[in-house]
Amino acid sequence: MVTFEHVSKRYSGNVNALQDVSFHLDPGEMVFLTGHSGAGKSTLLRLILMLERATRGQIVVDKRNLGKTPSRLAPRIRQRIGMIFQDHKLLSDKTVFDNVSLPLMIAGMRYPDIRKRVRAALDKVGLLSKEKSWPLMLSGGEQQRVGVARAIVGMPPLLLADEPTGNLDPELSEDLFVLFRQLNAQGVTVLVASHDLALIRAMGQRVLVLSHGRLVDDIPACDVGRLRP
Amino acid sequence: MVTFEHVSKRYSGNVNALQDVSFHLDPGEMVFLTGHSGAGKSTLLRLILMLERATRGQIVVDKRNLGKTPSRLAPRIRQRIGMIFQDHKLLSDKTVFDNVSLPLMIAGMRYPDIRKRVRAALDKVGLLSKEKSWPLMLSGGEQQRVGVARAIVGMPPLLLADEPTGNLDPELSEDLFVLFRQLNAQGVTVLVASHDLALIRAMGQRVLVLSHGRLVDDIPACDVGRLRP
Amino acid sequence: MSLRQIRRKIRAWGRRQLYSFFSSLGTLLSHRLGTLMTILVLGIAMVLPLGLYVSVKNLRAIDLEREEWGTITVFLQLGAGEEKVKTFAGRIGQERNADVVTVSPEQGMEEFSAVSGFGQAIDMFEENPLPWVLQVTPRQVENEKFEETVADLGAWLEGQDGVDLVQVDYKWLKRLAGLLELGDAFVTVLTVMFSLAVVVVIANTIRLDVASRSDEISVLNMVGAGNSFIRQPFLYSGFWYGLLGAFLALLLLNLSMFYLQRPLTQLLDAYGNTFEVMGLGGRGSLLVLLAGGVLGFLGAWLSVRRYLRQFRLEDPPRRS
Amino acid sequence: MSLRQIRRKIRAWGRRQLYSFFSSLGTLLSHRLGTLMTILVLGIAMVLPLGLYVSVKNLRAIDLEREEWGTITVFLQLGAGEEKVKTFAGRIGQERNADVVTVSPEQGMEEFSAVSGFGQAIDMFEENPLPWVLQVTPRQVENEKFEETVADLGAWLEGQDGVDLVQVDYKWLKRLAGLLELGDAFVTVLTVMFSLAVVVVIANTIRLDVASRSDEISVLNMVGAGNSFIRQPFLYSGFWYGLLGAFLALLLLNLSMFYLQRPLTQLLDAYGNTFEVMGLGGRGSLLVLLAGGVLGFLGAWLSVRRYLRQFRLEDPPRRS
Ligand SMILES: Nc1ncnc2c1ncn2[C@@H]1O[C@H](COP(=O)(O)OP(=O)(O)OP(=O)(O)O)[C@@H](O)[C@H]1O
Ligand SMILES: Nc1ncnc2c1ncn2[C@@H]1O[C@H](COP(=O)(O)OP(=O)(O)OP(=O)(O)O)[C@@H](O)[C@H]1O
Ligand SMILES: [Mg+2]
Ligand SMILES: [Mg+2]
Repeated sequence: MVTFEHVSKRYSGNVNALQDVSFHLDPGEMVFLTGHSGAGKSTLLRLILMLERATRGQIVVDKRNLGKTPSRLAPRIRQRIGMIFQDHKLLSDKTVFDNVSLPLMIAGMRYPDIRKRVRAALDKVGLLSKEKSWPLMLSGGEQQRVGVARAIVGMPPLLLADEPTGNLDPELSEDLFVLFRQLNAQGVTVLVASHDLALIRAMGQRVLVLSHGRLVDDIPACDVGRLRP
Repeated sequence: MVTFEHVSKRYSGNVNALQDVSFHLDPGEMVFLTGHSGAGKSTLLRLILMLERATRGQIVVDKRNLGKTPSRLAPRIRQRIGMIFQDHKLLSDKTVFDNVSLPLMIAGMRYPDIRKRVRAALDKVGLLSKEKSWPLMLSGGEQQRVGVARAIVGMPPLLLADEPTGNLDPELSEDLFVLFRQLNAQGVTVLVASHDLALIRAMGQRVLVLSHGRLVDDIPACDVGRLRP
Repeated sequence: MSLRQIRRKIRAWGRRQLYSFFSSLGTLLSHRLGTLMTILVLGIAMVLPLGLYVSVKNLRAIDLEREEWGTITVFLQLGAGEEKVKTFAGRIGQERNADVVTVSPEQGMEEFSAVSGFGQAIDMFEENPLPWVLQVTPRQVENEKFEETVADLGAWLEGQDGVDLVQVDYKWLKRLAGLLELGDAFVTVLTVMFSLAVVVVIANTIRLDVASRSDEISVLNMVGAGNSFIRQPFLYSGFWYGLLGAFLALLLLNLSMFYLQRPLTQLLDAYGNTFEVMGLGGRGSLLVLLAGGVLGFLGAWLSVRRYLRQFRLEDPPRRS
Repeated sequence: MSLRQIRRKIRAWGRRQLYSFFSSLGTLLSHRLGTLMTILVLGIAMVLPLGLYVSVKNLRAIDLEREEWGTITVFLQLGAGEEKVKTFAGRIGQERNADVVTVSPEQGMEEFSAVSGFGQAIDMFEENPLPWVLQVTPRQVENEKFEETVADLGAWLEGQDGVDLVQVDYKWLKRLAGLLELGDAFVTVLTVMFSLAVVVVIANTIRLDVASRSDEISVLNMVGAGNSFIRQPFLYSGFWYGLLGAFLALLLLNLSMFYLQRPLTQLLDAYGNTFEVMGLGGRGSLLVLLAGGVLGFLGAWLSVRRYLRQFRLEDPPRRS
């Protein structure tokens, strides 16, 4: 589903956010991505979403070589990926319902279908009662969960999550990871960037470890116990 | 330093964010605030900062009764409080340096003094090298630490932190909590809202527990072991 | 692609359009005061070229009563018979397409004594010493060619039998020409300025609109919206701005005309004829509304296009 | 408060002002294209009332050669002696502050024969049948009172000894009055419209500016900035916009005047006198710049004040 081959990303100002990163995700896999603050996790996810272009190396997503994809096709790629952003990225002048329905609006779905799907997604994150609220009226954790609902509402084959539990209490964090596993069981490929080592360990899945832009470890599911802070 | 007496906060739309909350913080105390997502932690901090007014009850901060303070004096109260926001609240069109220097600019400090203090604060959060960056060029954790630097740069007698480690890796989270303890040792009153129960337990300080807007527990420092998820 | 797929795509496209349409309306309505202010600015910017246009149109119409400027006075030789004079006058009217007023020697003497105020002088003439006089005014001439036509006619009249003297009032003609040239220069300057103003106002409004919603745009971009989906609501907004601005401009124009009607009528009464102030008319108004909408659309398009560029990734280099 | 504390507070205030000043400049410079467009809009909005003002000023000056409209023709009784006529003319000039041209019967006959074109008629008069004629034009009269003054002067002249007939050309006077009334109505309509335009443009620009930086404002509010600290940079921005807009307006005005100079001169040559187009002058220009700055400041103040309200907490109820 996702293949990185010797990928480097250098931002202006001589920041080497990623250096020579190679890995492969099979369709239907569930993988965690961890590393210290500034290690390059968000950068890696942004590359998959075609929000940035790699400086060097080759990225293949969904059998498409991103390096050779013209930018006008980027929206089509993004539509097949659900992304939970580290800072939620909600539209403050639209209600929760409208925010979650965005991907479906973009797809041009019929309104009754949109309604059904949005409410199902909000139900999954426990926010059905807040559908008419504005994002600014929500607590930090609630905003984060709205972001989750928006990412999963389009039933994308690939789900990316950037620190999805940063504002959630332990209980909700676990619920969310369980939700990810459910989606994964339905065939969705899931890649989650997270700092919550305890929870990652408890999930028992493959873990990629970044450090200073380099992929320093790729721990298979069976060996997750050796993950140390 | 902070006293709540039977404080309730009701938002429009019949949301009871806080109900009958009473507690007292002595000057120089360090206290953690925890509770599930949507429990009312941010609301409590916003009330102290006079960003909202309580619906019922009395709040006294720094010997000033907030309920009787006209809103034109709110800036003066906020200037004596350092607040780390859950969503950072950085200005995206100002550099890191300018962001951190804001409270000092507002105080009308001399530029050489500002320079010294800002660099000291950035050094404390390990971001001195990023002083000329723009917030959008920083990782999530780096943005959060800029928010910390801005909160402590003015050396306020009261420090409020709303989920300050949400985007930080375990190591940095611990460093930050240690920094809070150092500031506390210098006489700063510190109130930290956090989900990170493990870290809270490790710090061994008094903990307030909110649930559905009610203060359900007030655990003294000696008894912090009984804090359970 | 199968027919069914195509049909589905078209339906999806239509739903997206509807969404953009309502979303743009919603935005305008939710910022009522701001929308109103923008429309006010646009309306004022648009009413100026319109007002200028209508003024020029009306001035052109006033010019048409050009007896004032373009009358040629023809003195016939003394002793011409009435019959012959009338025939000549008729011939001028037909052949040269001009209005002719004949003044007999008696009328001339009356006028003369009235104007000069010394009635007693008349008694001194045993015989009326004045000739027949014709006052000739060309009909249906375009303003631009007027001077030429009058000069032509004057030359022709001079060549006729029985004509003693032809007098063309060139002083007034020169003034008219100067005035028209001045008016043209004004129209050029003002038209350039106002066209600029309308374009700049709309582009600037949409630019600031876009800037104040840059977060929204960046989020839409991130969740997979194509450029057209992002652009659409702004284009509709621009259209609405332009349309409503044009509407306001028409309103202001008609109000002004109403207010100016009285003094204008008074002025034109002094010129000795009644005159209806001409507005834009129904078709003109429709055209203005359309132009407003189109201009708004274009302004929005320019602004948004420029702005969207910052979200564009560089394209991969083309290989041959 | 001790003196030292007060001094420290004043210094802090000064530093905040400096900060706002440079921050506003920085914002304008960092959005160069946007700033340029805004200034363009403002400049165009401001050049219109200025142009109108200058036009009216110049028209007033042209009106002053009012022999065209306001000359009174006075026919003296037949047989008046040259000496007596000259004395009378001198008296009119002094007592009634008017220019007087005397036309002797001989000059009158020459003119008459020239105009009417029948020279042979002159031979028929044994004695010149024409009276002395005076052409009287009031001097230094304000335009508004002109009609009245001419009527007055006519009545006075009629009452004098030796005057046979006084002729005032009321047709032209009526036209002039109508024209002036029309001009006044125009000035009123346009002035109201343009004042509105300037205010609305500036307020709208600052409003959108504020809206696009609402995040910034809310953050400043949260970290303890007072209202004045938040407001200051916008007020400075408004001032800069207004000042630069006024500057552009002056530039456009002078360019237009340069462009219009040639046809205007031509027109005025046709009127038989040379005429220098008047601009605003140094003091006028300075005033315009100042007015622009002040207007910008005011517009910004109105917009920001309205906007800041949404961050205001309700005040606690006052107890008596
Ligand atoms: N647009 C940018 N321009 C320049 N540098 C950038 C940009 N975005 C990120 N960086 C830098 O690249 C490095 C990696 O950033 P990234 O956001 O990928 O880290 P991260 O692993 O997500 O960290 P965190 O856990 O704190 O979110 C950081 O040092 C950051 O400062
Ligand atoms: N402005 C508002 N208007 C209406 N309801 C609000 C508003 N702000 C917060 N709420 C509601 O009040 C409740 C408490 O919110 P608060 O932000 O205090 O929670 P929290 O404890 O900080 O949660 P989290 O850990 O997720 O940040 C939530 O249910 C939220 O939806
Ligand atoms: Mg990140
Ligand atoms: Mg919160």
